[in-house]
Amino acid sequence: MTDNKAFQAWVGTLPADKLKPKKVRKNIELSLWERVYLIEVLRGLAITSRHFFGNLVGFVVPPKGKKRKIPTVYYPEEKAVMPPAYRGRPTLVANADGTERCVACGLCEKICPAFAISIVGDERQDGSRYPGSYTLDLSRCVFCGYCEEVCPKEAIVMSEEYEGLCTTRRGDMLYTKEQLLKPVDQLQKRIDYVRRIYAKCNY
Amino acid sequence: MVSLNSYLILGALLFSIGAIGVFTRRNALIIYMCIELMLNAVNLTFVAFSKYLGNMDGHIFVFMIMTVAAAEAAVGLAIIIALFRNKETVNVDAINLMKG
Amino acid sequence: MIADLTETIVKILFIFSINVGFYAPILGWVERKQSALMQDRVGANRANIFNFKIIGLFHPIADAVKVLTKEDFIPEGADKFFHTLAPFLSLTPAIVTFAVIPFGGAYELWGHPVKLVIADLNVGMLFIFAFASLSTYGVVLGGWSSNNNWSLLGGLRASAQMLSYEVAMGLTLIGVFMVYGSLRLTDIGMIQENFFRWGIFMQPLGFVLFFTCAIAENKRAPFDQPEAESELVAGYFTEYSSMKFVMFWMGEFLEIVTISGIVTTLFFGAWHLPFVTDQMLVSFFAGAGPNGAALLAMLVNVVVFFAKVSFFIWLMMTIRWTLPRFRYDQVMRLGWKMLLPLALINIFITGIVLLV
Amino acid sequence: MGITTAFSTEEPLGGSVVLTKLEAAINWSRKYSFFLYPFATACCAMEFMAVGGPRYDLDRFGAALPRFSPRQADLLMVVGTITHKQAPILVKVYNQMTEPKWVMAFGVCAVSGGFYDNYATVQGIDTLIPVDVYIPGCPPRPEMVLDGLMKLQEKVTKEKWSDWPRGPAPVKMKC
Amino acid sequence: MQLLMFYLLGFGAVISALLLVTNKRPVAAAMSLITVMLCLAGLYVLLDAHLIAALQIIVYAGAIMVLFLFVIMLLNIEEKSGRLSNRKIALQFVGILVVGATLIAVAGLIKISPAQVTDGFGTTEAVGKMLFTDFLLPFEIASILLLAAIVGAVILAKRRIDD
Amino acid sequence: MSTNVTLDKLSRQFPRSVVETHTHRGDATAIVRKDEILAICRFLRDDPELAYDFMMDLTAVDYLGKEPRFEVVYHLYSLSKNQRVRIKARVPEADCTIDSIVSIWVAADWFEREVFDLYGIIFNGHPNLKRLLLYEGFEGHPLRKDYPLKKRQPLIGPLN
Amino acid sequence: MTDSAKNLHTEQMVINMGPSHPVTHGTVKFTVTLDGETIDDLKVDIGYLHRGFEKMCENGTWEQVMPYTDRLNYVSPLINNVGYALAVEKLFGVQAPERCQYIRVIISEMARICDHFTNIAAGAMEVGAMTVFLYFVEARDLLWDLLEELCGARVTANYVRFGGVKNDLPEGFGAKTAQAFETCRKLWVDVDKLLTKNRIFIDRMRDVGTMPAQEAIAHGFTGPCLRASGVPYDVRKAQPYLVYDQMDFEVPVGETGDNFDRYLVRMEEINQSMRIVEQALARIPRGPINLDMPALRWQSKDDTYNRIEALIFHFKTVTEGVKPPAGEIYSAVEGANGELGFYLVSDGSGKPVKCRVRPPCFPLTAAMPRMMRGRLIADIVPTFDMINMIGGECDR
Repeated sequence: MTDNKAFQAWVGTLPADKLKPKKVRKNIELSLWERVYLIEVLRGLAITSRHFFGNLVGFVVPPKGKKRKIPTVYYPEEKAVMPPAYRGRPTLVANADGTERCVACGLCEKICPAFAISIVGDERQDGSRYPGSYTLDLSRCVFCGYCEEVCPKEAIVMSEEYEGLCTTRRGDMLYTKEQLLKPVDQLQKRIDYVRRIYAKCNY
Repeated sequence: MVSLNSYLILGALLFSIGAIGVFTRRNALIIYMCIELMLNAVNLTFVAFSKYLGNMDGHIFVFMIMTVAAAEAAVGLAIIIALFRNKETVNVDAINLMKG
Repeated sequence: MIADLTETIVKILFIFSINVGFYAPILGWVERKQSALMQDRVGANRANIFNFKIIGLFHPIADAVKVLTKEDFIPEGADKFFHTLAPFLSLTPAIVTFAVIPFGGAYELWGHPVKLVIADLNVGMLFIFAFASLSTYGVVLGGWSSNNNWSLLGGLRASAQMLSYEVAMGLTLIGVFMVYGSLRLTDIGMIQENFFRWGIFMQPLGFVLFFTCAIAENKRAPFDQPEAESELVAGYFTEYSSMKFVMFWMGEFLEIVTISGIVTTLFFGAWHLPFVTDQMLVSFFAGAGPNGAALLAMLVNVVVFFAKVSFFIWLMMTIRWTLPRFRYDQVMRLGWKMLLPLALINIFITGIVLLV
Repeated sequence: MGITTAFSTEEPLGGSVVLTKLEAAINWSRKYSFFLYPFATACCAMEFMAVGGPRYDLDRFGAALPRFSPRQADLLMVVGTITHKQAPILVKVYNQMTEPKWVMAFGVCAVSGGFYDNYATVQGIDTLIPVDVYIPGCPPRPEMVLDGLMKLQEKVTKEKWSDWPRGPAPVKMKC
Repeated sequence: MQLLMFYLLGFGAVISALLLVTNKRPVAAAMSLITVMLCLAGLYVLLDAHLIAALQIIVYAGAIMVLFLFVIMLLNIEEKSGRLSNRKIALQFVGILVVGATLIAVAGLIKISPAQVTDGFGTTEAVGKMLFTDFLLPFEIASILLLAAIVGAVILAKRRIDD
Repeated sequence: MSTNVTLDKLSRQFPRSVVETHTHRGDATAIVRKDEILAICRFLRDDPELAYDFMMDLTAVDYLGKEPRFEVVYHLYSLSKNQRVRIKARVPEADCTIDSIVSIWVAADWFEREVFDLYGIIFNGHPNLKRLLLYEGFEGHPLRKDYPLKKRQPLIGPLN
Repeated sequence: MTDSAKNLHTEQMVINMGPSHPVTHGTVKFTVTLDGETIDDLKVDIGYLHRGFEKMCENGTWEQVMPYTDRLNYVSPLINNVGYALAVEKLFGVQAPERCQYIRVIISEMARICDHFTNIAAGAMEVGAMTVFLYFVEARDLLWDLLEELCGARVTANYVRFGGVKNDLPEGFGAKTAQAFETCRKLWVDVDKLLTKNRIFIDRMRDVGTMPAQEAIAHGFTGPCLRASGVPYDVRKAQPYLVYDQMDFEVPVGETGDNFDRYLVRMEEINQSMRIVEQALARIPRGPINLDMPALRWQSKDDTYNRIEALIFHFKTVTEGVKPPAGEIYSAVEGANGELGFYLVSDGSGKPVKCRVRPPCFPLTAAMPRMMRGRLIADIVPTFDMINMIGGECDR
């Protein structure tokens, strides 16, 4: 491919000297001792053994304010504290009386890049709209947060929830409205956060 | 005690089996192996004699034979590889470069 | 006769149980746990029986039982006989080799002389060599009989590598034999009663060379080209599953133990504590009566020996998890162009020193 | 060796106490000894690294030994999008695995195709091979993966002899 | 005990040798040859030749046969024409006749009672001493032979550059 | 405006081939006839004042409903002059071919294969014009606007 | 496998590496013709992760493309975010406010660090140094924690918006970053000691996969791989975007263009990127993080809750998408692998006519046969790692 003559001729004309490299880090030369493998091997062993013994001792004598030196989180027993920005499973916000805030405007359905949301709108007797059915296909949801971002009613937010989402049947991932609804006081933190970051002052 | 004759008969048996292999097989590699077998049979008789004569010269012979076998194996296998490259076969009947 | 037989059987049982019963399963755990700690992780710790977890020691049991109940697979077009034979061939030498490694001194128990070694051969080291060279077959046959290109490449690499490093290893040990004047491992052990005659002081270069060659013989990283995961999937045992796959593994682990045993015997004073002779031990325990003293001294010997072995196992594991692996041609170059000449130089220097 | 098939013939005895105990013991061992086959294709591989990494450490569950030979693996982790071009290979790998084997769909792309609902991607690997546990998320948090693994462990605990062998994938493909 | 071992090993050796000659697959043939060698090593131990026994395993089984296996695997040779022609079967018969003749000759002619084995018979030390005193010249010649073999093998197996 | 140098020079050199030039948001663009694309590219690379040594990107756009339907877009970059230029060659659906520029920039090899794969534009003189991203046996070219988004090919894929 | 077994009779052996081979990251297939262990010929087959990115973009609104860009180079998704947003802004002809630009620089560089961490880690793992892999994964996790706190997700952040970013830096971000960087530097030093002078590693990497500068240019190399060949081309320096012209950093350049140089360049770039992040954090000005341009993005919550016109407008932009003026632009940023270019064509509607990504690792992967011919099979491993082929980006 590359060995035609035109190419070779052209390669010679390239302005290699004009490129002026800013900083050249020399391809490292090894001294004789480093060439003999042994020194570097021992140095490597020293580093890994330092980690080994440090961690071994770290179990017995943990550093201050910590249980152990190792950064491992013992997951089911210990849980990381999620930052407010974290986008977990989308949830519908339920008012204090248990009714949903959603008015089935369909914006989230429209914006969802994965088409994970499907809404069937309905009307209450007083004329207000509500979602007759609101289905979220968690098996498609990519947790992008667009639904929360476009919702004009603070009706859908990304909760902190990430546990218990795994299933052994794919059908179980189809969340209905009842499963999605969460009382507002549990989600207040996130709602406040959403209000703050999408507030006018941020624009 | 085992008599010397038993060792010798065993050696002879192995030698003949090796010889049969050399005569009848056409695969150069197996022929080599049969030759190795024959050498081993000879080794056995040497060691047996040396024990029964109470003289260790036989061991030296075995030592030398092993050296020769190693050398033979190296060169022989190299020849086989070279032949296989050219002829794509290790059948000795197909190898008749020397026939002119 | 009966006493001899009992003695041998007891010793065999002891070594067998310590190797197959203790080291083989525990090394799987050690490897995981040690690598985990080196890598700032915790490692397996959740398998529990009745809520006892004991730092993950149940995990090897779980592994073993699971592997036993896994489907045993023989690939299509493979040579069934050799495919089944290969794991055994790679496991046996590793177990057998320990027979000639002494793990304690010679004592007298109830008027019967007892040497803490299963078979005290006068060609002990050659015996080890012989069986080490036989372990090649398991690998080569495993690679060949799997009817898989990756396995075949792994088998080819393994055979060439093991053959090459055997040469260097043999030459390295010649220096050791020259120093000690014996091939019998118990003799070598006895000589090292004197701390200043430990192999590490008399053959420092020999130790480094031997250790390197031994790791290469065992196909452990950084010499694990035959099973290099990123190149050859799993190398020669790609097509193995279930128990046979674990036998390859066990073979590898037992070889680690054996190598550590050999290194301890040849270079690190065998069963001796520095500056402590067996006589001193016996006289130290003299209060326990002659037999009791001998038994206690034996116990100390065995503990010291296996402590040293464990240290080398630790060292080998650390090396395995620290270093990147060589490229295949670099392995060969290292073996033939570096270790072999160095081994020859070592012999030469040793010879001169001995003569002068 | 070959015990899986041997036991399945003894199914009529399945109710006996000894067998149940044995079954429980074996399931216990299986659940703490998953050897993974990471079929890592896409973005989720990044989180897979993190799960295996020091912070979350999959090894704690005894599932740390990635075996790149399907013969030795128990748990096929399909980590990432499977395209139509990739599909035959996935099926091949699944068929190459030895019984008992489990499959974990890691991330929405593997679960359902995710938001790549187009000409190129497979809409969920369960159209190809049986899946034992689904993990949503794009990519899932490491905690979700560990959750999924624990769910799988739970599932394994309840398994019976008759569940194995499972056989090749139901889909036939030109490979 | 010794007799039993002899028959066991001898029988094993003969059977394996027969397998070697009759086996179609080179790998199986090589493996049976290795078995022969292991049996022979056992016999050497019976004959008090410990060093030779160890060397037998190290050199033959450990090195030469691995080399054979390596080449077999490298070339992946399968024997295509397995059937023997009539001429070859005739040859086989000649071979078997030779066997019979040898057997008779050997069994009839030789009668030696075992000599008293001295201490240190067959040890490394003894063999080494002989090798470096009485047999120094052959030893050196052997080393030259090996060197020549190495050079020859390298040159033969090296690929021509213009290939 | 240094980019205009390129465009000027190009239209002077190939007055017949350069159909149109413009600069939109700093991106210099030249629309050229597809027949002379090889000569144009060679000129752009070899002319010492231009020296477009990088072929950064090669793609195609499908303007369904317009004629000519396709545009093959080349993005070039000159390392020494630190400038970019976009060359567009229009390819009608009826004659869906254009000359390959692999002989000028090796980098074009896979880019052209990709365009062939996804748009079905044939590059004359390409050494190995085969499908790159999709599998052999895929029918149609998915990035054409008339290819439905969800039309799956049951050839080797799953049975859905 | 079986059909290639037949070829064993000749001396050449054809081996299929991948796509589920450990070294190929699941997304590429090498058909290697081996002569012993030497590679006679190597064919690269990609497309195993072709997910129809462009087709999906053409069927979604301009905003909906953003999550897809996350998954292009999934090792450094934020750079893709930034690159796409910059491209759309160029189409609009606007520029984000200064604070936003600083934030974008910070996240880009963090993503770059993560990318190089991952790359070196994976490279080391595949030449056998498992421990290095886990050290860098540990370091990367620290950075991901920061990014999660900022963006809300560890990998696929979907953080950048047209004319701005989604949200401001959280409280104490600078201090946390400093803390994380401290640990990262420690681990960096460890890895440096473990690898850089280790002869085994050098032997594996040096003089393998060499690309001389001219050929690298001809093959369209960009990014660390090109710089390793000695060409100091960096979009951040050549055509500075955002506020890179105000940052003090150096472009590390290699000499020979072999894998070892690529490794060194990446290691050095980690340092430089850390410097950039620290500078940016120190200098970041106060001010808005978004452009006050309603046409450019969705309305703020305040407006949608309270103002009916804003709500109507919001509905309009969400359902139809923002509408950049008709035209076409090409905008390049320095991705972790090289020049990440976006070529966008708009016809004035809410959906892109064409959303093309110039994938930096695409030409790199294409050059694999050139780099590998005549080398050993084991050389594929470090070379393929060091060109850092990312399936999502290469196959899209």
